[in-house]
Amino acid sequence: MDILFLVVQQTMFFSIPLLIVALGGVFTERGGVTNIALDGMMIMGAFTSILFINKMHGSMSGQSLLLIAILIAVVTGMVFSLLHAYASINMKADQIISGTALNMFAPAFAIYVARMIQANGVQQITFVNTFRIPKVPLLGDIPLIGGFFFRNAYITTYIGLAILVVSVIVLYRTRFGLRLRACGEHPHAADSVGINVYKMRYAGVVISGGLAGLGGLVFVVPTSTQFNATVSGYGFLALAVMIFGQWKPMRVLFAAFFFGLMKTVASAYSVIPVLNTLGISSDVFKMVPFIATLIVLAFSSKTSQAPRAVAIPYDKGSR
Amino acid sequence: MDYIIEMLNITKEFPGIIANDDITLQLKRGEIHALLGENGAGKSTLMSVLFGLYQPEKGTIKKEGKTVRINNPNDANTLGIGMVHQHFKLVHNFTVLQNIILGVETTKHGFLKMEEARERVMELSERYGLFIDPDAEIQDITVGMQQRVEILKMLYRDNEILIFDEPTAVLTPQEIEELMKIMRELSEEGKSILFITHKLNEIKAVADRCTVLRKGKLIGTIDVEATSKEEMSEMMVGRRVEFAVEKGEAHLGEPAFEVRELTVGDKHHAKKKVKDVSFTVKKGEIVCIAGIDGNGQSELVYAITGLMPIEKGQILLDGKDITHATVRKRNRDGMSHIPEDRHKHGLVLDFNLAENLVLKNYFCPDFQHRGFLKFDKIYEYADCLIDRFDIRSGEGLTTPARSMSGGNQQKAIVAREIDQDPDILIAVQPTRGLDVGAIEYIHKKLVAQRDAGKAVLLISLELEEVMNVSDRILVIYEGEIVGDLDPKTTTFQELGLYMSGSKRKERGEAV
Amino acid sequence: MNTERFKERGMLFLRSQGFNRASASVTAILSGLLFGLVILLISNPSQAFDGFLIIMKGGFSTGAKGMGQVFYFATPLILTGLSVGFAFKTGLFNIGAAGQFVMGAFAAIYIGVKWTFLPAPWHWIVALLGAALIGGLWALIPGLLKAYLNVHEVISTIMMNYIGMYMANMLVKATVYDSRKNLSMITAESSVLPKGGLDAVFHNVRSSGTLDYSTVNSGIYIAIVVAIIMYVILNKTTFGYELKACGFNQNASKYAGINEKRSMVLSMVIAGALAGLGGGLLYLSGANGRQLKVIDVLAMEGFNGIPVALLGLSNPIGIIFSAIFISYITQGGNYLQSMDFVPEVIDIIVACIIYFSAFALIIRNIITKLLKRKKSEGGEA
Amino acid sequence: GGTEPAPEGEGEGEGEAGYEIAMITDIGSIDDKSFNQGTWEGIVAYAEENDITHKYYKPTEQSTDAYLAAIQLAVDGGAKIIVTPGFLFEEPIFIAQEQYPEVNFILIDGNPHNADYSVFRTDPNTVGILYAEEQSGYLAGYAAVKDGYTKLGFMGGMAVPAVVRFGYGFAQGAEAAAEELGITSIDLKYHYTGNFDATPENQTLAASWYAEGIEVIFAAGGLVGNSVMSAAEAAEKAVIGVDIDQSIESDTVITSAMKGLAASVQSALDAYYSGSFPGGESLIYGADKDGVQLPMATSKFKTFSQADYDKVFTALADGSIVLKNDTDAESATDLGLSIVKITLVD
Ligand SMILES: Nc1ncnc2c1ncn2[C@@H]1O[C@H](COP(=O)(O)OP(=O)(O)OP(=O)(O)O)[C@@H](O)[C@H]1O
Ligand SMILES: Nc1ncnc2c1ncn2[C@@H]1O[C@H](COP(=O)(O)OP(=O)(O)OP(=O)(O)O)[C@@H](O)[C@H]1O
Ligand SMILES: [Mg+2]
Ligand SMILES: [Mg+2]
Repeated sequence: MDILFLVVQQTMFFSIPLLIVALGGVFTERGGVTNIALDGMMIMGAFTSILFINKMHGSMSGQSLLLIAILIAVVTGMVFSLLHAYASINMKADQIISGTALNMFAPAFAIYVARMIQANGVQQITFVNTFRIPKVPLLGDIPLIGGFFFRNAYITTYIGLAILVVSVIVLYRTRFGLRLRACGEHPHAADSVGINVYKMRYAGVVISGGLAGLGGLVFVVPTSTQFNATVSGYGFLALAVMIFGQWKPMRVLFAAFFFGLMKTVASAYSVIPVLNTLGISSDVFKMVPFIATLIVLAFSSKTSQAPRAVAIPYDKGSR
Repeated sequence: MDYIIEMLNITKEFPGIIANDDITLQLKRGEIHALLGENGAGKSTLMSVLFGLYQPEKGTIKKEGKTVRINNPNDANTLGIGMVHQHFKLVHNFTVLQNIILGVETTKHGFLKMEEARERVMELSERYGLFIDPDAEIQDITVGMQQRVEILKMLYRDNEILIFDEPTAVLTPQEIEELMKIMRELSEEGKSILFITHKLNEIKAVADRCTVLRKGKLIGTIDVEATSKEEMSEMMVGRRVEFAVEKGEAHLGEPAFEVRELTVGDKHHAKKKVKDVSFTVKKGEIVCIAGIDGNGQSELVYAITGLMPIEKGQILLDGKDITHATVRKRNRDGMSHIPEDRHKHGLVLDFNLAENLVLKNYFCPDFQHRGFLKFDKIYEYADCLIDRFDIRSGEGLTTPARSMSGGNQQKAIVAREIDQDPDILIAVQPTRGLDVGAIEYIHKKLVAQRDAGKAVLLISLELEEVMNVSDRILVIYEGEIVGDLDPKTTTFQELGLYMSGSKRKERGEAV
Repeated sequence: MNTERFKERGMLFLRSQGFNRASASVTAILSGLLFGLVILLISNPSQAFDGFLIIMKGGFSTGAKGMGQVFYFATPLILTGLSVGFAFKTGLFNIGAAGQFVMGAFAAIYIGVKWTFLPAPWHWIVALLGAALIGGLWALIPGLLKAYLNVHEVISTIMMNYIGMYMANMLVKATVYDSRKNLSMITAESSVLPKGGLDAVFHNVRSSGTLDYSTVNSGIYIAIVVAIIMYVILNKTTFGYELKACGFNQNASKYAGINEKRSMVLSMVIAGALAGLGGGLLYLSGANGRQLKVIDVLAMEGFNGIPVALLGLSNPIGIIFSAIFISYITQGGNYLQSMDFVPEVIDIIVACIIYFSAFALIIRNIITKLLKRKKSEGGEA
Repeated sequence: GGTEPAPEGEGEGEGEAGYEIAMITDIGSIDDKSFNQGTWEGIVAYAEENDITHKYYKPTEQSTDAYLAAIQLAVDGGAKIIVTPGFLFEEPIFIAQEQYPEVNFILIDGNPHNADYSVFRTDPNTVGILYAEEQSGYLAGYAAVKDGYTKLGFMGGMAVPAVVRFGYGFAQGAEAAAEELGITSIDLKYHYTGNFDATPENQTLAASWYAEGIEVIFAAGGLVGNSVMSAAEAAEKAVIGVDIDQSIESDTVITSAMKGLAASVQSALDAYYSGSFPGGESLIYGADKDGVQLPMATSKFKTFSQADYDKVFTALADGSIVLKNDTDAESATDLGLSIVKITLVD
């Protein structure tokens, strides 16, 4: 039973940041701007917020500290994403180039600043994790469910799920969502009905930046005690999850959990009955999540299609 | 005078071209005002200026006598100006309803309130007989219905000035008829309409006045009642245009092309797109497949040309079975294809003109040696085609196809396909969106092809073209051939009945 | 008269697309460097200008050997840059160069260690072919998935990166493992790429009179030749014409009778073979060169190919220059360590250069306008 | 110099260019919680105390040539003595000691040899320093079992000799303590993670072990420890740190299997500056030379006392306890232990 609880809890640690960042990807791509800089934005968000936690350690702790850190991560991601928005919207730049540049910039910047401001030129930023909720009052006592979702938990998990719900509503139930999607499919049509395509695209990119920044923080907090200017390529995995989820929030949720579960199983196989006796090398287990994803994709991609105008700079005059 | 809109001395330049040169256009309240001009004359540009998509370098726009600034479509909307664009501006994976309300959504705290909108849309739809399915996605509906969606979009916004940019280019005769009726109703209600078309019949049918442009300049505004079609076309082109296609008797030869019991399925439905279609095209004959859009013409052509798999049947070219041949093999065996969608199939927009002109034969010994392209030969050949087919573009053979005008893109495709000297030329709507001069030219080419003893299969939605050009008409309805008619003995009326499925040949009748 | 014509030629060149594009890249580079200077000034004002000079001196900072190192590090960059750039030109985004690269590297190492029965030139030639083959195979899977099952190549190549990384680790451990170092074994002498005369140029003379050789070897020749071949394929052959046509418009390619699925798979395979070859070239550099590290970290060389391709505008010839440039400036950044700077400064500068190169389109338009104005002025004069 | 802490290269003496003591980092960063960091701390401590310029250099890649290039950069930068941590420097130093006879080298964790291991030679300007990590691991394993832990885990970064020695020692220490206490069975899960990084995968692995009942994990893989600590915090279990005293990083760290990186570097530097450089020698720092230890002051043992520690430490130092190390067994299961049941997780 403990193992089962563990698998579910650990799955959250993989899935929630992937979910949040992939949803960010959905917003930017649905608005027509591709953002391969999600990884860099995660790094930037994690960097500033963890630096903040590091600095505030002693004077603050617990959920209030985490909430402020979340705010900082979101704002950092948003500000950083403006660089991408400016290049790809105002300057009509190749969005892959701009994204690649930001992906290169973020870790270099994080290390550079950390070394400049920390004693002894240390690049890692350590933090004390005071954010774990061992057991959510009341809910944690519910049999099964409590063990799965309300013990050894983080508020970020619930924030992530809340973001999913909000994303679904925003994309499909609001004026903003309708307009954003129009800009990603047919910006000329949007323009001709008086929608400011540039503004909407900015919004999409900035939302993705905020969510990616948050995702960076959410990724680091439960799984380490320091930040080392990397999110282990999870920004790219989030991109993959977004495509896997066919640019639709609920499918993204499925994709994130599928991948997260695979990752957990592949990492925890040594204590999972059946798997631990197979005598298969750990390298094979490590490959499993990726192979499984490819197989699922092979069966589910036939009708998958990216937003039509994604990655194409919007130019009023072009036809 | 009661002018609702006045565009005074408008000048709009694009790099290297003055699209509108000092043009004045005055629209009376409640009138239908046609705008006529060759391809590239500047009609769309002028309307885009009025709609706020472009800012003119010079000139003023007045509404009801007051000078207004229209900086973007939003401003236009506020002034009650709506536009149906030449190329529909609809989001393909949105529903009809979503497309209609986009930009003017009714919301409560930012949340969409679709029910109210739906009621209003259905009400409008009923009032004007603009039948639509509000929940269908744009990508699943016919062009005709898309057109209705565009019109509903304008009506939903309560616009009083309606701009129609070539709305009829993609419609069937019935749909055109319907549209004319709606336009008349709208003008009777007091709405003012600007109507762009290349078809003089339509102007004659609905317009009160007509402004003619040529090469960006204003030629004049005339009273439609008092002007003949010939006079109008002369104003537009600067010379006389032949309307009837001059063609002599057909000299029929051996069967060149044969289709036997061809059936094409549908990915989504059990219903077949094409059902047991059989016909023959003889050498020296132009056979036309007429029908309302969406009755299986596209699928039939895709199946014949190898772009779509078939379920059953047989295709013979010059007696040889090519049912399962590759596209390349069909082309080499003498099949040419002017496709329906020039941007999807006809051209590689990122290649230049020359590269596009050899798209079907870059691999021939003339143009390559051991896998290396012979660019001098390619350019020579392209120059020759550009010359012969009068393909106009900014930078000659190195012009990126993307930056060419639609008409010239079409000419490039026609040039490429006809120059293959095909045994069977499959031409799908070869003149869509072209001006009369260009249409005349392409029709002549089709007839010349026939007179050289080649077979031509024409697929067209335009009755005029069908009647003028073809030697034999096959009518397609819901994937079946329901009529085999002789244009000389058939009336428009009768053809229309076949096309709408009200009349059909007896089963077993020979085709 | 003659000078007139010369002038005209000159103007023609100035207005040519190639020049226009190259000048846009150069402008981006200059802007990026300028930004780098600002960062240097912020981090350590007293040494900023000296530091900047070192960056500009790049590989030359340590004489001929340093330049040799520039070419050595440029070699895999050219190949992975070509891999990404070639795919770009044919409408695909190959983000999987890392996996292809490491699998190619493994193949080369395996052959280099085990197939000692092969004599000298053949041994490294076969090892390189093996690297290209395995790299190509590694890209074949995403290619097939894309062509026949509509799986987006970005996601499948990302997955293949990780699978490749673990696979290479596993295979190295099973076959050519030096457990004392946690590295792959050193490949046989016969499999090491020859110096190809480069040692005669790229070396320094120590005070003791002995020679200090650069690591560079004939891999750089191979990289340049491959780049030229790619250029010819893309621009001069029917095969390249077909691949590009498919990249730009699949439907039109099918209409034109091109086997568009086959072309797509081939594009991917070629891209993979290029990256794999890059892995082979890097890891066949002898006992003092690289050995494959058995660690769960993606090969950075694969990702570095993306900026190289982008800065080179995906043009194979442009990629040669951009790879050498990035290698040059990275070497400069390495020498920057001799002052009080955080070494990551150079990464920031390269990122800025790439970022500004995203503005190339705008810069290009400005240049075109300027030249046009000059032309009309010249015409009036 | 030495007036104020600065990131690097601090203490630049007036009139004299360059940096006298240089360190070349292994490919990891200077703060890898492992040999790079320990070595650097030793250098900084000694240099600041004696007001000597110092600096570290990062090679461009992990290859002999690149390491040699970094050494050259350091020599050009005025280095008189160069410290290189990690066995990967064995070949570069083998070459460099001959190339730069006027420069001295301190090679941590290895002895110079050529590419195919056929020639081992340490020149008079070089000293090789190895550690008896198995003794350090032994202390940790012994203390853990003595302190009441019976379900143990070992997570090494990669199976390189130093890490292997830590692991073997850990198992042998546990066996010895169990024997003394009369415990009949100790479980030991044994795994190499394949990297030296903090990753969610490592955290998950550790969390799963804790969930399965493991009480303490010896994390011998640099930043891998941070992942293990994170898992331990959640599970309220214990961690044993490695190389340096890691108790400040997390409350879950009950002790650390230290090796005296900093101390040995300091003593080698001191020897150099006092003219008694042990050139040509290959030193092994074990308990006898205070090369290994547990930081008892910061350790959180319940029952294991300073006296217990001193006793076993002395036994190691005087050679009465002899351990098997990486050259004696192919795998941890070949150590011939009877009480400790090793489950290899491959
Ligand atoms: N966005 C643009 N950029 C550059 N030139 C343009 C642009 N739009 C139009 N033009 C130029 O303006 C001229 C007028 O174009 P316009 O689209 O108004 O013609 P039109 O009369 O609507 O023709 P058609 O009958 O084909 O629709 C064209 O010759 C074209 O060169
Ligand atoms: N964006 C552009 N940049 C440069 N030249 C252009 C551009 N758009 C069009 N042209 C040139 O302008 C001329 C006319 O093009 P345009 O598309 O406006 O005609 P059009 O009225 O739309 O004709 P059609 O009815 O054939 O579509 C062509 O020579 C074309 O090459
Ligand atoms: Mg027009
Ligand atoms: Mg047009």
